[in-house]
Amino acid sequence: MKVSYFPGCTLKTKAKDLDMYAHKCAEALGVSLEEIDNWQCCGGVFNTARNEVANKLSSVRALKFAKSKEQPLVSVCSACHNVLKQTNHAMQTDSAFASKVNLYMAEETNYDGSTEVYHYLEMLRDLVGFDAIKEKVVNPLKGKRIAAYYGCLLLRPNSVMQMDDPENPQIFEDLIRALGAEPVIYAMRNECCGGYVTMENPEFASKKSKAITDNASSFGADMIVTACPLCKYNLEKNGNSIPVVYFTELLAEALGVKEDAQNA
Amino acid sequence: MQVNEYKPLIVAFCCNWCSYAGADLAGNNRLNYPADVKIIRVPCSCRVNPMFILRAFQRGADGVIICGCHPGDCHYTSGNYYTRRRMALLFSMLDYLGIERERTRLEWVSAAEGAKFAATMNDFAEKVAALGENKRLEDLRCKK
Amino acid sequence: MHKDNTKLTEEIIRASGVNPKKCMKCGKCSATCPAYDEMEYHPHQFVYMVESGDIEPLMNSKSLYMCLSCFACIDRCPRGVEPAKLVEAVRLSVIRQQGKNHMTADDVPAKLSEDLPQQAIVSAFRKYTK
Amino acid sequence: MQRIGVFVCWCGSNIAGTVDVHAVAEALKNEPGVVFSTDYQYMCSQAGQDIIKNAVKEHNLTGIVVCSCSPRMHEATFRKTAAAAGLNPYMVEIANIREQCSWVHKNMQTGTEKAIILGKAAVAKVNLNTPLTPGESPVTKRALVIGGGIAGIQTALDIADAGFPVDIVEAKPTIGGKMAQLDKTFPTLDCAACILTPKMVDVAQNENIRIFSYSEVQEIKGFVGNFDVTIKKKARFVKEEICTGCGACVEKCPMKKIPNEFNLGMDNRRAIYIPFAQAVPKVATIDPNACNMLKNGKCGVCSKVCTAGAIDYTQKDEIISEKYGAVVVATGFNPISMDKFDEFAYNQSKDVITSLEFERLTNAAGPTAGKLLRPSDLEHPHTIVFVQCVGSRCAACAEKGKEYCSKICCMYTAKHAMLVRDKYPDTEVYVFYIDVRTPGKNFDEFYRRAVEEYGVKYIKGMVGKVTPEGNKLKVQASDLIANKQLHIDADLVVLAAAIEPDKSARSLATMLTASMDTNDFFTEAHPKLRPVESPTAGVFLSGACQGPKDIPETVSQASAAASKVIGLLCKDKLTGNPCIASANELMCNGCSTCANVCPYGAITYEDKEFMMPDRTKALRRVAQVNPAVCQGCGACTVACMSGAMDLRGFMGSQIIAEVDAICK
Repeated sequence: MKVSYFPGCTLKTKAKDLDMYAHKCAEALGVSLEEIDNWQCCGGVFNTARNEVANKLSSVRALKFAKSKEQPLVSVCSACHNVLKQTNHAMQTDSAFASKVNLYMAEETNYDGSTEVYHYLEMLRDLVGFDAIKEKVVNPLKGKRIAAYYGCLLLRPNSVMQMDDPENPQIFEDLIRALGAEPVIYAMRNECCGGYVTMENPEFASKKSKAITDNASSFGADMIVTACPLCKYNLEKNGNSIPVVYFTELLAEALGVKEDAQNA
Repeated sequence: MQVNEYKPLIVAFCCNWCSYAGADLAGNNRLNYPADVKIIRVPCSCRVNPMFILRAFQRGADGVIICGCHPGDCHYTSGNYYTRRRMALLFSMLDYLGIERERTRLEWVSAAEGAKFAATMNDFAEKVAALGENKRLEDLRCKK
Repeated sequence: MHKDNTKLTEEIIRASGVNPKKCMKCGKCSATCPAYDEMEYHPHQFVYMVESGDIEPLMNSKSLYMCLSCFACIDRCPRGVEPAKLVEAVRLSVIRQQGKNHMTADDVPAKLSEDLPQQAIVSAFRKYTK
Repeated sequence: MQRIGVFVCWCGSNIAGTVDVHAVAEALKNEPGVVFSTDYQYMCSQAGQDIIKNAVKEHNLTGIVVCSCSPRMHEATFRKTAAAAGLNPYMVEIANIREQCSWVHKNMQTGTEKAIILGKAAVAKVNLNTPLTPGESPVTKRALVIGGGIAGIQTALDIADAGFPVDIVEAKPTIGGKMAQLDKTFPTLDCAACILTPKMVDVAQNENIRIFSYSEVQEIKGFVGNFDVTIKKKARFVKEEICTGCGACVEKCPMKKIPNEFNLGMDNRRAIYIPFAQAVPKVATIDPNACNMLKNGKCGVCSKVCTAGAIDYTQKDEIISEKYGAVVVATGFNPISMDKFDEFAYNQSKDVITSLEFERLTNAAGPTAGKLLRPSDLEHPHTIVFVQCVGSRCAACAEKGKEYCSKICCMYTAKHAMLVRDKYPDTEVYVFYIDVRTPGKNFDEFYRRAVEEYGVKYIKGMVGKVTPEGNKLKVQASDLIANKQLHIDADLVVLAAAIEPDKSARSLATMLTASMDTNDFFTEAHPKLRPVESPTAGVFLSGACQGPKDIPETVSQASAAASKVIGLLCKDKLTGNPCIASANELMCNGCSTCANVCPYGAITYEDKEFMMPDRTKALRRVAQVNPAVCQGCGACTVACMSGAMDLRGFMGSQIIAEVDAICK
């Protein structure tokens, strides 16, 4: 299976391991990630204003690339996924916006929002299947109590993201179970870590992250997994020292390709 | 004042339970509206077959108005919803045929809205009169 | 009464796609907002103030830059009002004005820490500047 | 050809003041079919009616046109006059020349012209009138009540008191419904069991009432006065007639860990069980999904301990067929699922409960024997947060909540909060509300008492997030008046879940062809004037199946429905409205379009044998209108694509004749 892959700025710099493990795991699961040519940064957050066009063009380009290859578009970073998915949704539903975008793009074919946008997790669930992953696990993460941290970007706004129940998501927990570990369900798993406001107001962001890690610990979690580099940064920097790892790293470990990846 | 003596011919279909009673109330309160308006009583606005409206235009009517109960108040629960959909289609088709939109109207008049009935008829008659005679569908063979 | 802001209000409503009249004043947006304490005007006030055309105080408020765009208010609002989109629209109407960027490139070095991901800087720029 | 008489009324000067009545009578003389035309001062007077009667005889009239006031005024009068003269009453048409002519026009000339045209239209219509006879159908003098909650109980008791037999069909093993689960009732705070259980006993002892518990309605056919109903009495594996309800079997049953539905799963019951002490009928029921004997053939303890010999493991479902004249729907409500509202952590913490669960927690017969202990650790909670409108007034999310106000939550929450403060003054009680809605006798006073006398803290705002941590529930909420975000460490959070119609209502509505709204509440025949009748004749609505209701309202509606049923069952025969639809079988192609638009389910299809043009016989599917059910709206006549459907009294040809007469 081949999919188009949008890594995003952070995965090429501060979160190289998120990217590297994603590649290795995909390989192990028989998925080939085809990186989009000349991708540009998604912009980090989706601008919900309908009259804001320019900063959504990079996403449209990525979506169009995937469309030209007739592949689904996959990303690992929660922020990239959120921006791509929301942009795609706007292209589908807001015709005024879509026609403006298509004018800007000035290419022969218009883009209509028909690319399927998957987060890597959704790819694992919907395209690979958690059962298939379970079969490929060589190194079950037995005895580990893992708290999944969704944050906001994967789930909300639910009307667009449609990944899972925004208040009671299961996708991360199902993956954790498939890898042989025990998921820890805690209430703060879908609350915001403080996001980019960590630059403007670090004290505030640290308060948010602390509450999340405390809540996870209080339910007996050994570690937190996340899909987002900024979440990981906030939780690690401001949290209660509970380890925070990328889910791809965990996946690599369970699939037995972690060292392989590190040596690559 | 109108210069010529032109009087439009207007057919009004009124449902028995709301609009016909509303017309009666307009009468009780002596609220004037043009005599050009002739009312035909139907049990429910949904009894109004589009054919009746075409027939009226064919026979020289200048305007046709259908009055029913307000949405949600239909004596038969849902009849006026059928009317609303049917008339939306019919009116747009008539528009396409050149029967101006102002010549057809669907209005909700309750049994308590005598004043609304009179005002609606006044307004409708005025709009239709402004358009002049309707020749588009008239079948000259039917003229005496 | 505040001065006539009809045009601005309409523009904000149009750009955001939000109909503040749908609000039933339950306050769930403000109950759910993680940035509540950092805000001078809270999400439910945003909706009310846009509804009543009282936009200027919002434009001058630091609340604009505290919204995390976590969309919790959007998902949990029982009436589908989407307060975060209003915040975004008001913020844009400010930073689109000349010289009203909330952050400049010169501000960045002081805010950097060694392992701060790019994503944070990109997002902050997207949110704070034009 | 008709022989029509025209009678123009002066109505004193009411008509004659603006309309030249002689001219009208004169002008109508020349209309086709008219053989006699006259005018008189007051047609509706005895003398006026005599003129009509005499004219009918003298001129051998077959049709009558009265130009007078609105038919809404005197149509019935003149129909009676016609009948008295030996004419079919439906051969009368009224031209409304008062309300719609003389009273709204000032000028004699225009008034007269219009009156003549209206008269012509009426004559044109009468020319096409045919005599109509209302149909008659017999009435089975027995009522069916579906649902055995307080609504069904009250309706059944009232009907039975009037002397008619009633059957109650209840899906659960006992009647009593939601009210049996409640602790106290607002605004008087008497205990629900104390006022409900005597009524349940009354039902059991009433000779006119049969209870089919643990049963469901499988099929309903027929129409008003003549419903054929099939009821499935599910096997309870206990002989109802023999079981004494002693409970020995329950005590000895080894399957002890079955979640107890009656206590909403907060404690356990056995595989053989009696839902609660005052159950009616008080007989045991075996849960076939839990019983070891039924599943694996191993056990049989209950059979051994039953001295009455009531246990019967071979019992089969029983099918009962019965005829009824009227059907009352009383299927009630349920709280909605809290799965989609997990920001309140209902699925994450045992200490986040719904209000109905709270009722059981405070009920003396509940899982904690009436002591307010929180479910997780059976500790007494010191801080309780009540959240109102969970899923109610939720317009954004049809798949999540309900757009309507559930109506009962404000009052029961005030009740809960007050009772907690009364029994446990050391407990802090917060109520988060959007609006407090307390219209009802002594309701607002009750709510104010909770605040002023009992010190319940009402906060205008909503809870945004509940985070279980340690043994606390961290509640994050807004206080809109103080303009603050609150953080409360609570021990118990109670959610006022929206209520929705019972799931069985949808299939029942289909069986009854009774209409429902988008929320699956049954629709009433008229929202103001016929609130307890379904638009489908013979189907009546009782209680929350029609919309959210508290107990006083439910009981009044239940009695109202009963009185409507009694009114129907009192009749020996039903006389229908003759102005109903009928299908021309030769033109009908059986497409079902008419049946789909009929709001009453009056149209069915029948395969009939027809002689084809080539003289062969063939079966064709044709529409049949049930005259007892059709109300004569005419929706089907317009929907019919082959023009087979027509409405008696308002036939297409008649209306076209009127149009032609007006447009001449």
